Amino acid sequence: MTFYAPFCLPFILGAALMFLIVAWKWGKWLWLLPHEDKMRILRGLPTRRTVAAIGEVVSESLLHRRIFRVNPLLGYMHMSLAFGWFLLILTGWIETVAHIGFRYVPLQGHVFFKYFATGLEHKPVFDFLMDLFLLFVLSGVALAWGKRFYSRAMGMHRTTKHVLGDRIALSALWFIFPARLLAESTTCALYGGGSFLTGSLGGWMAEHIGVMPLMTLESVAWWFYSSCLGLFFVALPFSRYMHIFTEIPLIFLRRYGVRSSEKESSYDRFQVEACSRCGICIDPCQLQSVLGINDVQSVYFLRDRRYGHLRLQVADNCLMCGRCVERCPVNIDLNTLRLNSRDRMRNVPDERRYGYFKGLDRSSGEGKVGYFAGCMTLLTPRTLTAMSTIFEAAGEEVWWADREGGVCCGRPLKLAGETDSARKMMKYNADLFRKHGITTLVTSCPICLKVFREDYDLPGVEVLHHSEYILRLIRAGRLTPERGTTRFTYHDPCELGRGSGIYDEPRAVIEAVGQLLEPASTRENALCCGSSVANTAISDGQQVQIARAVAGELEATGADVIVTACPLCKKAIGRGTKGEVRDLAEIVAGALK
Amino acid sequence: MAAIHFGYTISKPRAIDLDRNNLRKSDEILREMPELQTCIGCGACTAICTAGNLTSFNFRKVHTLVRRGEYQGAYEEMNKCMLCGKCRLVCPRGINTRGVVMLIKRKLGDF
Amino acid sequence: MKKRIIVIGGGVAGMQTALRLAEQGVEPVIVEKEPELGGKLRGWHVLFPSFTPAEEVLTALRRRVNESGIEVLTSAEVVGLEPRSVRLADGRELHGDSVVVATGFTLFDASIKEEYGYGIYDNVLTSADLERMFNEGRVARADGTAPRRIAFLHCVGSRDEKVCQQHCSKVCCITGVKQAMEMKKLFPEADVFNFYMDIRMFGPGYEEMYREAQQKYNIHFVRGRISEAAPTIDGRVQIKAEDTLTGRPLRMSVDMLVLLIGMRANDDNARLAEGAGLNRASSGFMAPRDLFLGNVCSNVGGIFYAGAVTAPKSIGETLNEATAAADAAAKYAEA
Amino acid sequence: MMKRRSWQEYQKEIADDRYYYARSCIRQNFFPGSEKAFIDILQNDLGKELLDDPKHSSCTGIGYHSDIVPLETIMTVVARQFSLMNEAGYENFVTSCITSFGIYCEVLSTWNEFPETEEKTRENLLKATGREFRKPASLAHTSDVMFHFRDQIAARAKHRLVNAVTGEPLKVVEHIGCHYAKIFPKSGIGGSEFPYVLAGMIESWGGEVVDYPERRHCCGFGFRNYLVQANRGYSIANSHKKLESMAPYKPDFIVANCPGCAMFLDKWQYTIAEMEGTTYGQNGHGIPVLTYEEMAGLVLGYDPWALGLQMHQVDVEPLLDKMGIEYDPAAKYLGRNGKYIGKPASAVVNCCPTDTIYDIRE
Repeated sequence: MTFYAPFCLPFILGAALMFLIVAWKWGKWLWLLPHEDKMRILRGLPTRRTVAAIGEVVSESLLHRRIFRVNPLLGYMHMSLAFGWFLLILTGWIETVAHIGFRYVPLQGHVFFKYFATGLEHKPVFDFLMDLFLLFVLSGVALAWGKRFYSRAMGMHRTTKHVLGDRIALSALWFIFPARLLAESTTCALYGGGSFLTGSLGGWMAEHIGVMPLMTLESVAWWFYSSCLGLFFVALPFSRYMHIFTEIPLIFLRRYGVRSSEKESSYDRFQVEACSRCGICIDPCQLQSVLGINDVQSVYFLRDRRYGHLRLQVADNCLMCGRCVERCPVNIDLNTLRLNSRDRMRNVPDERRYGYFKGLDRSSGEGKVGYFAGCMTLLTPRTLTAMSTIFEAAGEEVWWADREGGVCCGRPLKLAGETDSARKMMKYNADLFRKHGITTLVTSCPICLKVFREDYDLPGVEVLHHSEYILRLIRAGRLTPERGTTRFTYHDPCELGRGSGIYDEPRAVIEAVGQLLEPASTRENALCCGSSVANTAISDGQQVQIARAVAGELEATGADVIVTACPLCKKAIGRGTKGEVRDLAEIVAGALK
Repeated sequence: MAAIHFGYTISKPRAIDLDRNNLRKSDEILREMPELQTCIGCGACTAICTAGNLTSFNFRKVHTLVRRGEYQGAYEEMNKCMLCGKCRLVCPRGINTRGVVMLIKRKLGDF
Repeated sequence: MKKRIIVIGGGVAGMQTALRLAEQGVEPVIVEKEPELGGKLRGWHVLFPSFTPAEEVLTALRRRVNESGIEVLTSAEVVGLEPRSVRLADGRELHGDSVVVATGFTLFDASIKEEYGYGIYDNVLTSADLERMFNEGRVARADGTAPRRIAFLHCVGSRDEKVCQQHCSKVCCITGVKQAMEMKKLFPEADVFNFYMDIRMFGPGYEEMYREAQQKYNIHFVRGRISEAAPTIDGRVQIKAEDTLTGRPLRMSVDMLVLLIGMRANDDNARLAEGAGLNRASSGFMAPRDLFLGNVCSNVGGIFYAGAVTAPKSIGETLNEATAAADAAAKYAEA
Repeated sequence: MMKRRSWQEYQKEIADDRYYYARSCIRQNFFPGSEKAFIDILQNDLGKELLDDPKHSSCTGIGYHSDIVPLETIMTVVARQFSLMNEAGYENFVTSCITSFGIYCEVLSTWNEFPETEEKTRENLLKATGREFRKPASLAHTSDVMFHFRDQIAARAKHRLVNAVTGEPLKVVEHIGCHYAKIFPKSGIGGSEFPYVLAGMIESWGGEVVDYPERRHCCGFGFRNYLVQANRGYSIANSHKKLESMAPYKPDFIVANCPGCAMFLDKWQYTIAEMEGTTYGQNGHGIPVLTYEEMAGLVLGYDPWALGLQMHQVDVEPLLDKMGIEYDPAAKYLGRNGKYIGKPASAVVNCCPTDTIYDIRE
């Protein structure tokens, strides 16, 4: 039995080309990985991480668990396409084995088995299963069509605007399964077999169409099916469908501990090309929902970066609030990728820069606990005074790092992409902290907190956000705030919540002084205040618009006071509301006897 | 030339000469950031400036000079900025000052 | 019998006073020294901040004066006044029950600030000249070409001890902004620079307009007073100033230098005041009885003030004040 | 030149005869023929009476502007000059120097505004010298006097400020000393913005005044700016700015009414040539600089070397040729006794092909 017919050619060529290109890409990316990343992979391979990665591949690449969490219908759509097609391939392979045993069958033999197996005895179980899975996939295709017209049904207000290449691949994909249905049905019409789908349609065709036209139709249908597959495969490595294959190695590499950093690396390619441009990141973006900016979201950023036409205006225009990161079904490290793009576009190492830091020390006081107010806190003196009150009430000896003005923590500059220069600030501050021998570093600015924890080399120094520190004081009985009847609502600062995973401590502190009311979007889903230092593109007016939207949601809780734990959020939200906005420290200090 | 050393040279004029200065980059900057033109020179940015409290960095003056086509040294001056963003919070005209710093550096540093 | 009130001056203030008086059932008579009504508003192009054509306001006022049958004496110069009478240059004497002085102001003569070369160099003009050019629809340099670089200088004849004008003329700042925008509309490719000492945006919508001029029209505002103007070999004007915000001298050549001339007190204020025993402010403008409850009254009963005769004012303020002055004068006459 | 006649608003009374002449301290060195020419023109050509009093002294203005001589002292010195004038029976004070002119104006004005200072000065003068004084009936700069007689001089002119070949008027840059009218605009003919004192002479004698952007700018002397070597770069920068500004108008010569200005505009051309390699004027031979007395002398047909024109850094021969003035090239550097007096370095410094350097033999 031969497994070749002329119509297979498009498929064979397409598949060959696709496998070659994908292999070339993977090979190149892996080869270019930094040495330590390669070692991580080697060390990780024989561990349980590999097993976990396989599990994740099944649950994410095939079942699309994370998309189900966004919207069940959307999840089903993605699953039906991916898992359905996988089942078709798998069952098709088993079917081949069932028919002719374990012997070499070329790829097209498996894929077009129905065409070649007309002379073989029918196995109705497989016919049924194959029809069932085809129906499963077709239902996904139908939903995908439907999504084009009415995305809201799947919980998406906006979908991705696709480029031409993606549209071609998408069209090919949409036609693959209807074409397969048609091809298999015509074969069934001529040679019998098939189940409720192909069998029934084939029977209907046999009744209504003559043999000769049917034979022509069969030839055309298989050619069409093969061509769709071929076209899709050729387009795949160059289109968004590259994600189908890329997500798999990404999952493994991630499990082995490979990470993106502030400098671009080969690993970024895996992340960038693992983006399916599903567009789930568009809806949570406040630049889109509040300001109507719709060409800078992660999906477009990754697309532009992948195709090498990323502009600074796009890279810059992001709050880096992390709302899209929370939703990304592929778990792409979107903020870091954006950061290292900015680094590539803007970082200019300059040895002489910040020469003025030399010998600078404006700190005051003495103590094992250091307090770093941060630039922005100096603009919210109430927070500063409150912290002073709290330290005094707790009897803490404090070293004030920057009350008289100091050097910025470096995160704003880092977020702007000038990472090398930011390192100078980090080094300066770290040296300052070491020089004064502190063991605990408290800051009331989440921006500073994040950079202290992630980028500073501070062995022997525990870095705490003031929310953590205050909670610790309360729990230790060193602070005894009086619980009142005030109703508070809490705004999660991006850098504190999503950025540093601190959600519970501020809430516990608020509960200690009053009643806490949660806004509609909270914790991981909390909104960004809009004044993020990561964004240098939007205007002041646009910042206020976002602040108003956020304040609106906070006011809707009916709380008396809006509480936050970031000086920048406080300033921003204050511009969006007429109500009272307080820092966590202020309400605690106010509740002290 | 200068066969004789006189012990002094012709002082360079301090005047901003708008007939000689090439305003192309200044125009580009203002086209990208038209709000910069609304600066009323209040100096709040400079007063609050983290870097300005440690050095002679004067953001208001530097960007004003850049707008007049005096680019000499502006890039180096702007490099004193730590981009902390306090200035943006105090600007009464709502100018995206951090954006201005980066824009001027990009235009004058040619990257 | 109807009371009769003499309104000296047939500009915006005078016309509005007379209209209000007529409305109140008093018989006004307008005494205007020019051959026609309108005062300084004649020849003005559009009004800040709404770009309303001056002609629109002027025509409406004149039509209403005409329709109300108000008696108007034109080409009649007042040489003396008393609470119940006014003496004209031709010897005639008018009698009434009270007098409203609405003689307005005199435009500062820019040639006094000779360092700016007005009347000496081509392409140095005043804001009033520019309005006239706008009206004639021909704004160009002396040789007929379009200006590529235009400078406006604020405070010419205002806030300047050197020409004995210490007061602020109030409306020139916004006029400078307005004219700069008009020029930019006419010549979008031109660079427009406004040299100012302070920008005083005192009215509603003015600050917004200033901002629009900066952000939307890209008009450069340079804080510094031009010290001198000189001709260049190609018929342009070289100006020098200090860019005070950078602390550096600044020089440039411009195709057109527009001097925003201020308002000064009329020369005959002194004579009229002396004759009638009226008080004048140090600026030479008439001094109202007080600045709050009697700001349309003079220190002499029966003599009232409307409009810019007491201080520089905008058209809107003048119209309001004219109404108030008319009411006060009518009340006095009825009493 | 001046399209409108705004300068006419600034006029002043200038005496017609009987002048008490106060010399400049420094002019004798730079332009030694100028003051002599003034005296000759007034006495011989115009038949006026003028006293060149050997007893009068420096006004000490340079010391005053250099913060060495205090105000009280200079007032007393000025008072002494007036006293000498009274003694000689004159009452029209004319001064050759712009700095002095400014000083006299300033002192008289101070006495006028603050009479107690005049009283104090009388006291001081009496104590120091036993003298008393009366203020002059009129005070004028000698350029005012020359301006006053410009038409009489024009009537006697042997040469006019026109190109003898083409008949075109010569283009003349006039430079007025800052202290002439910038301190007291009313003290100068034409005021400070559009001074007419030199322009009037130029126009009367056939020339054309060039109005260039930096016309009002200081020559750069500025006392402290020149006197202290460290500040000289600033001094020369001002002359440089003026020369750069006037160069496009291709002036035939510069005329100044201030001792320092004429010197700086002349000598700095040489220094700039040495420093920058830039020379101004036709073919790069420099722009000749004359004092108004020299200009008047040439117009009246005085011998250029008798006027002291050989003492200029920038050669004046091209100008003489343009005006069609006869001169003996061989006699240029011979003194009145016929001996060689030395020669200044050329203002043309290695910066242009030698064939474009003006050859006086042609």
